[in-house]
Amino acid sequence: MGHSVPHTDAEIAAMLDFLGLASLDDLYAHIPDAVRLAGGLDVAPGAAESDVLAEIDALAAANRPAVGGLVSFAGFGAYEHERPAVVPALTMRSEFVTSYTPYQPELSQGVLQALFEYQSMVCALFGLDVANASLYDAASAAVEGLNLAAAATKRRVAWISRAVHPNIREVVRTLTGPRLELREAPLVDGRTEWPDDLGEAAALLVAYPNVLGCLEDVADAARRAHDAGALLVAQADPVAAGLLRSVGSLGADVAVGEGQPFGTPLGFGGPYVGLFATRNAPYVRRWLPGRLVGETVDADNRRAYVLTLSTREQHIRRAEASSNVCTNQTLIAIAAAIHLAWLGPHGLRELALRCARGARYTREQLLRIPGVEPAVDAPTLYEFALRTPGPAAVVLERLAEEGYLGGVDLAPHYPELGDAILLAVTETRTRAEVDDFASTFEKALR
Amino acid sequence: MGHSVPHTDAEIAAMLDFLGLASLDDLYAHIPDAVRLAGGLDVAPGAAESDVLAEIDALAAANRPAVGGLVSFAGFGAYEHERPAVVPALTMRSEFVTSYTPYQPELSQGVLQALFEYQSMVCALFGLDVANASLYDAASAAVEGLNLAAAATKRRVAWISRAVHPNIREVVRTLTGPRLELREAPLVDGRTEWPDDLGEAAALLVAYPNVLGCLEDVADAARRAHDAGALLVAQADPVAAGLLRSVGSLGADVAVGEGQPFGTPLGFGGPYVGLFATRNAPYVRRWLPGRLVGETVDADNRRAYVLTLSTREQHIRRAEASSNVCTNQTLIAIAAAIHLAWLGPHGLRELALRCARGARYTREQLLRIPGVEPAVDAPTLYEFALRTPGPAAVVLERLAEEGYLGGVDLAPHYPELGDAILLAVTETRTRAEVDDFASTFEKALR
Amino acid sequence: MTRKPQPVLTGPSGGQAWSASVIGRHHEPVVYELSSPGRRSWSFRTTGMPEWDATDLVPADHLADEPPALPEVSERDLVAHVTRLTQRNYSVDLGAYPLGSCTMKYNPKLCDVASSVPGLTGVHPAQPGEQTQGWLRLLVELEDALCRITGMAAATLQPAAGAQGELTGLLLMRAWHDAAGSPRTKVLIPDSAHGTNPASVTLAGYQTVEVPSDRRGLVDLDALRTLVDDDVAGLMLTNPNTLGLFETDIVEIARLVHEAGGLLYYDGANLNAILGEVRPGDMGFDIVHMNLHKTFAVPHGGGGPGAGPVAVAPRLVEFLPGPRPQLDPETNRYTLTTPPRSIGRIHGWHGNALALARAYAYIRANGGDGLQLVAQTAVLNARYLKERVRDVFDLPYDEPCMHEFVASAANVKRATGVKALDLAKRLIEEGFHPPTMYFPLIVDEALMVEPTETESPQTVEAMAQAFERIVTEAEADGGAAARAAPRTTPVSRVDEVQAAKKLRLRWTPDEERSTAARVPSPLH
Amino acid sequence: MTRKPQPVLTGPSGGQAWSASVIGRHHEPVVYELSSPGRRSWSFRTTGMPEWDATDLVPADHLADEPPALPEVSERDLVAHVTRLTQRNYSVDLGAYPLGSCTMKYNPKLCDVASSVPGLTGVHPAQPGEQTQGWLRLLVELEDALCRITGMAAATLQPAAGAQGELTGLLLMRAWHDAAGSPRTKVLIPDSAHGTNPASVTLAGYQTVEVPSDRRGLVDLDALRTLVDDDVAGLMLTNPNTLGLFETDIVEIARLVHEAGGLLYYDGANLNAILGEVRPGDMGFDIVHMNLHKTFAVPHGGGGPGAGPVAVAPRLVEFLPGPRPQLDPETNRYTLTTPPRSIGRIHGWHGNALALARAYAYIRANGGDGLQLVAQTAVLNARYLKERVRDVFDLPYDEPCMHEFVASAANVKRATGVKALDLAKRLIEEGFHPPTMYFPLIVDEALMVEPTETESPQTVEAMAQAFERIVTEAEADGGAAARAAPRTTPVSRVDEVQAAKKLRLRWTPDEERSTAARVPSPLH
Ligand SMILES: Cc1ncc(COP(=O)(O)O)c(C=O)c1O
Ligand SMILES: Cc1ncc(COP(=O)(O)O)c(C=O)c1O
Repeated sequence: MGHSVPHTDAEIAAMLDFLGLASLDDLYAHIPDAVRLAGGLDVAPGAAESDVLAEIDALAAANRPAVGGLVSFAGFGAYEHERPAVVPALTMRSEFVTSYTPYQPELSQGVLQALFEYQSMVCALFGLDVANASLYDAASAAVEGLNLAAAATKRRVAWISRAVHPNIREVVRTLTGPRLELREAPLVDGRTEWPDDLGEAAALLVAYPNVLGCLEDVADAARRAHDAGALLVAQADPVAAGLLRSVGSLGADVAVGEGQPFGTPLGFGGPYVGLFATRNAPYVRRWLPGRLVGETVDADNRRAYVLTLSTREQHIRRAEASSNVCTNQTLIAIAAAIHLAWLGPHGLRELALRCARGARYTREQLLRIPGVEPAVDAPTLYEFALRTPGPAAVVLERLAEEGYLGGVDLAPHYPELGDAILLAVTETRTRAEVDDFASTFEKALR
Repeated sequence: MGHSVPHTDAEIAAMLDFLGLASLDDLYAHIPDAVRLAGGLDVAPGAAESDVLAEIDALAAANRPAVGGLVSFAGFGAYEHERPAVVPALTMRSEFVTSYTPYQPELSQGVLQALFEYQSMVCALFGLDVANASLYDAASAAVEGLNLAAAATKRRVAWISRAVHPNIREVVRTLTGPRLELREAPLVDGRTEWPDDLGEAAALLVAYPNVLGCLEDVADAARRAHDAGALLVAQADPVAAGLLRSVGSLGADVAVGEGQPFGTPLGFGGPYVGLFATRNAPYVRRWLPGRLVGETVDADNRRAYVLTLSTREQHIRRAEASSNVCTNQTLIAIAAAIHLAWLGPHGLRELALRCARGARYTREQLLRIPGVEPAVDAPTLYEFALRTPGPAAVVLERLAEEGYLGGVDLAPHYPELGDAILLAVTETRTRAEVDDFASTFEKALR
Repeated sequence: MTRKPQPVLTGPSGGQAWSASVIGRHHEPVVYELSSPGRRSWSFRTTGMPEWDATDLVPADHLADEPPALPEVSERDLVAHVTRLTQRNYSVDLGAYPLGSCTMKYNPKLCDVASSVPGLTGVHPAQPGEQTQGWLRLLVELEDALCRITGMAAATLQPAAGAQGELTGLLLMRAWHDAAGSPRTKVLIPDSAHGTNPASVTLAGYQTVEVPSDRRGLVDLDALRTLVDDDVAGLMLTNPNTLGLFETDIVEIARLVHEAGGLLYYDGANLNAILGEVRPGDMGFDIVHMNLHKTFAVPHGGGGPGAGPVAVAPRLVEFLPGPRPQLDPETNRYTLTTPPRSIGRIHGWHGNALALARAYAYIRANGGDGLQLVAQTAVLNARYLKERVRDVFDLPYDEPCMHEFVASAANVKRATGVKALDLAKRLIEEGFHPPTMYFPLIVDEALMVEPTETESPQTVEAMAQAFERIVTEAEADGGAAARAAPRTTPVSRVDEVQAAKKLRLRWTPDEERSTAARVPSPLH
Repeated sequence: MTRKPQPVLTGPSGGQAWSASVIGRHHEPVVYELSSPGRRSWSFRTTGMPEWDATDLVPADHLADEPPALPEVSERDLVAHVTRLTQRNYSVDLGAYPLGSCTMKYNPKLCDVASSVPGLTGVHPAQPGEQTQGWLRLLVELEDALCRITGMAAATLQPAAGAQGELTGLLLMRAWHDAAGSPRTKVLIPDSAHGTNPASVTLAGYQTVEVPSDRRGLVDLDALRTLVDDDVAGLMLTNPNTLGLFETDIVEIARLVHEAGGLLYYDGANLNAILGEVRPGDMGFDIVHMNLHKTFAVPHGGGGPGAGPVAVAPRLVEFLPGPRPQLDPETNRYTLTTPPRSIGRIHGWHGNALALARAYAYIRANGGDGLQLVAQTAVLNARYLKERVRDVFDLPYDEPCMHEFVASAANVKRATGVKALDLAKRLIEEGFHPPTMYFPLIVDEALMVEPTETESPQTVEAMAQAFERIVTEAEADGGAAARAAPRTTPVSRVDEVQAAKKLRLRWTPDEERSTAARVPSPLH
C-alpha cells in the first residue's frame, strides 16, 4: 500500500470518534447496498516507489525511442528539437506544476503573467492580435478555429485542405461532425486546389507548410475565403515562422498550430499544446475559445493579471457556451513561452534556417539514390516526401533494423502518392548522421 | 563562445564611453605589460550547450557505472542506496542551489532552518548534543574531530584504529601531519586492539562498524580513552545507526561520519558530506569546527535562525582559528536532512535491517562456494570481507566481465588479510541478483 | 550631497533591470521589458551542415523580412524572471488547496520521475507499433485498471481533459442512438452540474434540459420522471454530485433513464470519493469520464495538461475512438486498432500520454487497497471539516457529505455584509487557498470545500480554525479586514471588471513607459 | 454565534499543521513539529530477501532499544515544508547578489544537466580505472584547462573547497622546503586577506606574519622588504586583492619573496577578474588555489559544496596529493598514480567530482574566448558601478578597481548615524542582496560590491540607483527606515546576540509548545 494518506490509525480513530462513527466503512452507510462494492478493487495491491519505477523502466526499455534510441527523420506533426536546459529546469518548478487554473488571481500572478507573456509571443509568431492561453493540441485548435468561424459567420460549411494532417482532419470530423458540414479540397502537386465555388463557407482550413512540407499560397487562400465571406483558418508551423511570412500578414483570420517543438518532448504524442490566435475582431468577446489572461490593476493600482472575458465560458454561459474547454495545457504553454524567450527573434530564425539547411542537404543526398524521387513538386522547408521504389513500409523496417527512424510511411494516408515516405530534418541532425543514413537508405532499397 | 555575458556590443560601448575608455582592453591598462597575457587563453573556444552535453554524454559512456550499469556489491565507505524522488526534487530547488552561505539571515531563513533541522537529526543519529552544519566528507570530519580533541585536551597524540578506512587515515595523516603525532592501533580478528598504555593521548579514533564491516566495542574504547584523559572520536555509520546503539550512548565524545547514504549519488566520490557531532562540553564554544546554526528571535520576537558562534571562525579570529572551514557541503547536508525526515525512525531502522538481511543472505550464499572463507571473524552488519582462493583482483575482473562490481579488493589496503574482497549489500540488491551473483562468483573462481 | 544624474543605460531602449523576489512585494516586469536588442540565450549544436542562406532555401515570396517580435534576453535574466514568477504563485506543494470539485491533492514526486524516463519521453507518436511496445502496454494496463476501478468494459485514453472526455462520451451516446436508428435531441443535466456539462452537450449537437435538485440537494425524482421521454438521449450525472452528496436514488434514476431508452453518463470528476467503495458501472452508468488530473494525481500545471479518459459499458465498446492500443492475444504483442463503428479520432495522437504515465504510476503505487483508503480518507476529512464549521456557516444541504461539502456564507453576509468572495480573500492571508466560490450555482454565497485525503488531520483542523477566526473577525469588525484582503499577496485585490472592459491581452511596447511610471519604486 | 471549542486533534502530540507560503510572512514550523507518531513516507523495493529479525542479525549488546529520534512526516507535509523553506531564501536565480569576494554569478543550467548524467553520478569511487575511463578523462582535461588558465604545470582536483585548497597549497609549500632541507616557520599575509588564509597557515603549522597595506590598498613594498627573510616559507596573496585592486608591484613582490627562498601562493578566489588577461603563473606564483564555486560557476548551494583545486609550478608537481588521474601516453588509457614525493591524500576520494564536472562543462561552454569576455565584463560592471556610487559613498582606496570594489559608508555614518549594516538591510527591501559588509577589515564600514558579469548593465544601473536612493533617504529621515529594515522579509532583523548567548543548536520537544504560544496567528 502506498502512503498517499498521512493519517495514522490513531488519528483516523479520533476523527471517527468525533463524528460518532465506528469505522471508515460507516462513512458510506447511506449508500444503497445494491451499488456498493464488496471486497474492494480488483486492482493489484500498492507497490513501493522503487518497485513502480523499476516497472516503468522495464516498460520504457520495451520501446525504441526516436530520441536517444534511433536516429530519427520522423516529423509528420511531432518534431525532435533541442530542448535548452532552462526549459525543464524552470517548467518543473512546483509552483507552476502543482497549481490549479488561476481562479484566485492574487495567488496566481505567476501563472497568469507567464500566460500573458505566452499570449503575447503567440501573437508575434502568427502576426495576429489576440491569442488564447492554450488549447489541447493542434487538432483541438483546428476544431476550435472552425467552430469560431462558424459562430462568427453563422454558417456551417467548412473547407479543409487535404494537405492538413490526416489526424487533424479526422479529429475535426469527429468533433465537429454533429454541427458542421466538412468538405475536402484536393491536392495538386502537393498544394491545395480550392474549388472556385466555395458555397456558403464559414471557413477554409489550410496548413502552412502543409503536412507534406509544401509551402501553400496562403494569401491566395485568404483572398478566396474573404471573397466568399468566409474566414481563413491557417494551421501554421511555429518553427517555420522563424523564416516564413506570418500567416496573419498573409491574410489569415485565425492561426492555429502545434506548440510541441518549443520545449516539449515527443512523449508519444502528448501532452502538447494547441496554439490559437486571431484578429482583434468583434467575435473575440463572444466566441474566442479557451482561457484568456488580461492585464488589469490591483486595488493599489499596480499592474496585475487575471482570467478575463469568462462570460464566454461554460461556467457562466453553460448551455450557450461555444466551447467547452476548461482545463487546457497551461504548463506546456509556459514551457513554450520560456523556450521562445530563450530563442528570441534571431534564435527562432536560426532554428528554422538550420532545419531548412538540414532538410535540403538530406533531400539532396537521398535524391542521388537511384529510384528515389520527389513525391510532389512544390517548394518545401524542412519536411518533404520522397517516392521509393517498392513499399515504404519495408524500407522503413530495414532502416529501423539499422538504427534509423527513416520517416513516416505515407501510404495509409495518401495512397495517391504511391510508395512514399515523409521525412523531416531538424537542427538536431548532423551531416555525418545524414551521410550514414543516405548510404543505409541506399542499401535498404536493394 | 558561450552566452554567460548579457551585454550587447552597444551596451559595452556605452559603458566604456561613460568610463572614458576606448576598449575592454583598457580596463587592464594599469597592469604591467610584463605579466599580461597576449593573445588570450590557449583553451578551446566555447561550444554550444548541446555540443557540451554531447561531450559529457560521451565521457559518461566511457564509464561502467556501479548504478545503472553493473550490479554492485561495492561499499568501502560509499554506498548505493535508493534515493526517494522527493530528495532530488526538493534539493534542486534553485533557492537552495544558488544561494550563498547564509550571511544575511533575513534573506536566508530557508537554508538556515534546513540546516538547523539537519543539526537536530545528526544529534539524534549519534546520541549527542551538538552538531555542526556539515564538513566536507567523513575524512575531513575525522580530521576536525582529532583537531578538536587536541585543542580541548591540549595534547597532540592521536591513536587511530587500523580499521578506520585507509583513505581517511591517509587524509588524517596529510592534514594533521604538521601538528599531531599519529599512532595506529592494530587489528586482531577484524577488531581494534588498543594498547594498554595510550600515553598522553588527545584522542582515540574508532569506526563503528569499522571498514571491514565489523562491530567494534565502542564502550570499551570510550572507557580506555576517558581513563587516559583522551576523547573518543567515533566514526559512526549513520545507516547502521538505525539498528545499532548510538555512539553517544556508548560513550563517544565526538561522532563523525559520512552522510552520502542519505540522498547523495555515488558520483565518483563527491560531493559527499561530513557529519560531525559532539557533547555539549565547554570546548564547543571555542573549538567546534564548521558552521553552526542557532535559533534566536527577530525584532518582532518571532522565531528565527542565524549562523552563530562565528567568533570561533576564521573571519573573526583569523590566525587563532582552530579550523579553516568556510564553504562546506550545505546542499548535501540539506539533502541528507530531507532523506532522514522521509525515513523517520522506523524507515531508518527498516533500511538498516534490510541491508543487514541482504548481507547475511549474500554472505551465506558466497560461503557455500568451495574455497571462499570469512576473512575475519568478528560480527558484521551489512559489509563483510571474504577470503578468495587466488588474487581478488582477478576474481573481480572476471565478475566485471559478467556485469558485476563484486566488491573492493582489500589487498592494497590490508595485505595481512591475504586475498580478500570487501562486499557491502544494501537494500537495493534483490535475492535474484544475489543468487545469480553467487553462481557467477563460483564460476569466476574456476 | 550633490549627485550627477547619470542613468546612462535606462530609457525606452528596453532592457529593464530587475532583481526583486517575492521576499517583499515587488512588481515583476513583463519579459519583453527585460529585452535588449541583440541580447541572447540561444545556441545550437554543431552539425556540419552546409551553411546555405535563407534566400537559397526559401522562395522569395514566402520569406519574411523580419523574424517574429520575440523578446531578447540573457539566460540569466530569463531564469530570474521566471523563478520570480513562480514565487508569485500558490501551489499544492506550498500548502492546502481545498478547491471543491478540483481535487487539489498532493501529487507524489514518484510520478514526476515516471513521466520523465527517456524511454517514454523520446518516443515519436507515429513510430510503428513494433517500436512502441512498452508504451502500448502501459496504455493497455492503465485502461484495464481504470475499467476495474469504474466497473466498465473498455476505455479510450485519448481525451486530453475532462471536458473533451465529456464531448467524447456524448458523441458515443449519439453514435449509439444513431446506430440504433433512433436519434434523439435532448440530454438531461442536474441544475447543480459543472458548466462543462451543458457546454459539451451543445457541442455534441444536443439540447440541454435541466433537472432540478430537491431539498436534499439530490436529483428531484419526480421532476426527472416528467422529463424523461423517448427524445432524451441520456442523463449526465456527477455522483457524488457537485454538492458533495451521493445520489442515493441512483438505482431508480438509472432505471428511469434506461427504461426510456436513454444512456447514463457519469462525470467522474468526483471519483476520488468512491474508489473501491462504489463503481459507476455497478450503479448502471453506461459512460464514464475521469479526470486523471483530479483523482489520479496528475498535477494541474496551473491549468493543465490533464487527461480525461472515457470508459464505457460493453454495448458501447464498438463505438470507441480509434486507434486503440490493445493486446493481441495470439501474438502477445500490442497493436493499435480502430473499433468497427468508431466515432473517430479525438486527439491528434494517443492522448496526453505522459500524463497517462503519471496516472499509471499513481495507481501502481497505491494499488487497489491504497485507492480505497484514499477515498475513505478524502471523505473522512471532508466530513470532519464539515462538522467543525457547522456553527460557522449555513449548511443548506445538510446530508452526509462525501469528499467535499458546500457551505453557504449567506449567514455571514446577512450579519456583516461580507460576501463569500471577501472571506475567500481573507482566508488567503491565513495561509490557505480559498475553496471554490459561487459554485454550484444553486447555493447562495457558496463555498465548496474539498480538503482531500493528502491533508493531515491537523491541517484540516487548522482550516476549520481559520474559517472560524475569519468569520468571528468579520462579526467583530463588520468585515473591514475581509474587504481589504488580501494584503499579504504579491498584488492586492485584482480588478476583474477593468480587465474585461479595457481588454489588454498582449504586451505592447507602449506599455513599457507607462508601467515604469506606475511603479516608481520596487518597494510598496 | 456560539461555537463548541473542538480542537480534537491538536496538542502536545505533535503533527502541527501548516499551509502558509511566503506569500504572506508566515512562520514555518520545524519539521519535528510536523511529526506525528506512526506517520510515514518511506517505502523500499521488493527484494525477496529472507525476513530475518534484527535479533537474528545483530548481537544483543549492539542492538539499540529504539531507532534515532527522527521526525515522522508524510511525503506531502515534507514536500510542502521544504518548498516553503525554499521560499524563505534569496538566491542568484531570484536576483542580483553582489556579495564581494564571493562571486555570486549566475550558473548556467547546462551545468546542472551535465552533473546529473547517470553515467557520471552512478560511478563508485573505488571502481577500477578500467571502469572509470570517462571520469578520469574528464578530470585530466579539467586539470589541463585549469593549468592553461592559471599558467601552471599541474594541479590536484582533490580539495573540496577554497580553504582546503589553501591548506593543501601550504602543505605543498612545507613539503618543498622540507625536501630542500630548509624548513621554515612563517608565512606572510596582507592585512586585507581573507580570514581563511591565516587560519590555513596555522593549520599548516606555520605562523602568520601580517603585511600592511599602503595608502593605495596594495602590499606595502617597504614593509614587505623588512619582513621577508629566510624563515619565511612564502607569501599568500590574492590578486586582485580583496579590495578589488590589482597588485601592480607583483613582479617586484615575486622577486623579493623568491630571492629569499620563499614561495608565492595565489589565493584564486578572485580569478574571475583576470581570466585570459593575466595568469598567476606569469606573475611568478608557485601555487594557486581556485574556487570553482566562484569563477567556474559551481553554484554555492547555500554554503557548498564547492571545489578548490590547487595548481602548481613545475618544481612542485612531484609533491602533489595522490592519487592523480593521468593519461598514460603509451597505452592511451587513463590511470590513477601518486606522485613520488606526494604530500598524501587530501580528500576521501577524488574530490567533489560532480562539482568538477560542472566546472568542466562551464569551461567548455565558454571556451578560452568566452572566459576572457567573462573577466572583462566582470571588471566593466564593477568599474561602472563604482563610478556611479562615487558621490554616494567614500572610496578610501580609489585605484582602478577590477571585478569588485570596496566602498565605505563611513560618510553616511558620520552624517546620519546609519551603519553599513543598516544600509545593507535596507537594500534588501529594494530587491537586492546586500554586498559583503565589514570586510576587508582594514576599511571602516566596508561595503564590498561585486556585481559579476552575469548582471546586465541595466541591473548594475538599478543597483547604483538603489544605493543612491537609500542613502538619500537616510539623509532625509535620519536613518529611521534603514534601522527598521528589513520589513519585507520572512523575518525582521535577526537577533544575533541572543543566538550566541542562549545557544539553541537543535530542536527539542519542549520547544514546540512555547513556539506555538509565540505564534498565535500565522498572519503578522
Ligand atoms: C465536475 C466536473 N466536471 C467536469 C470538469 C471538466 O474537466 P476539465 O477541466 O479537465 O476539462 C470539471 C473540472 O473542472 C469538474 O469539476
Ligand atoms: C578571498 C577568499 N579566499 C578564500 C576563500 C575560502 O574559500 P572556501 O569558502 O571555498 O573555503 C574565500 C571564500 O569565501 C575567499 O573569498
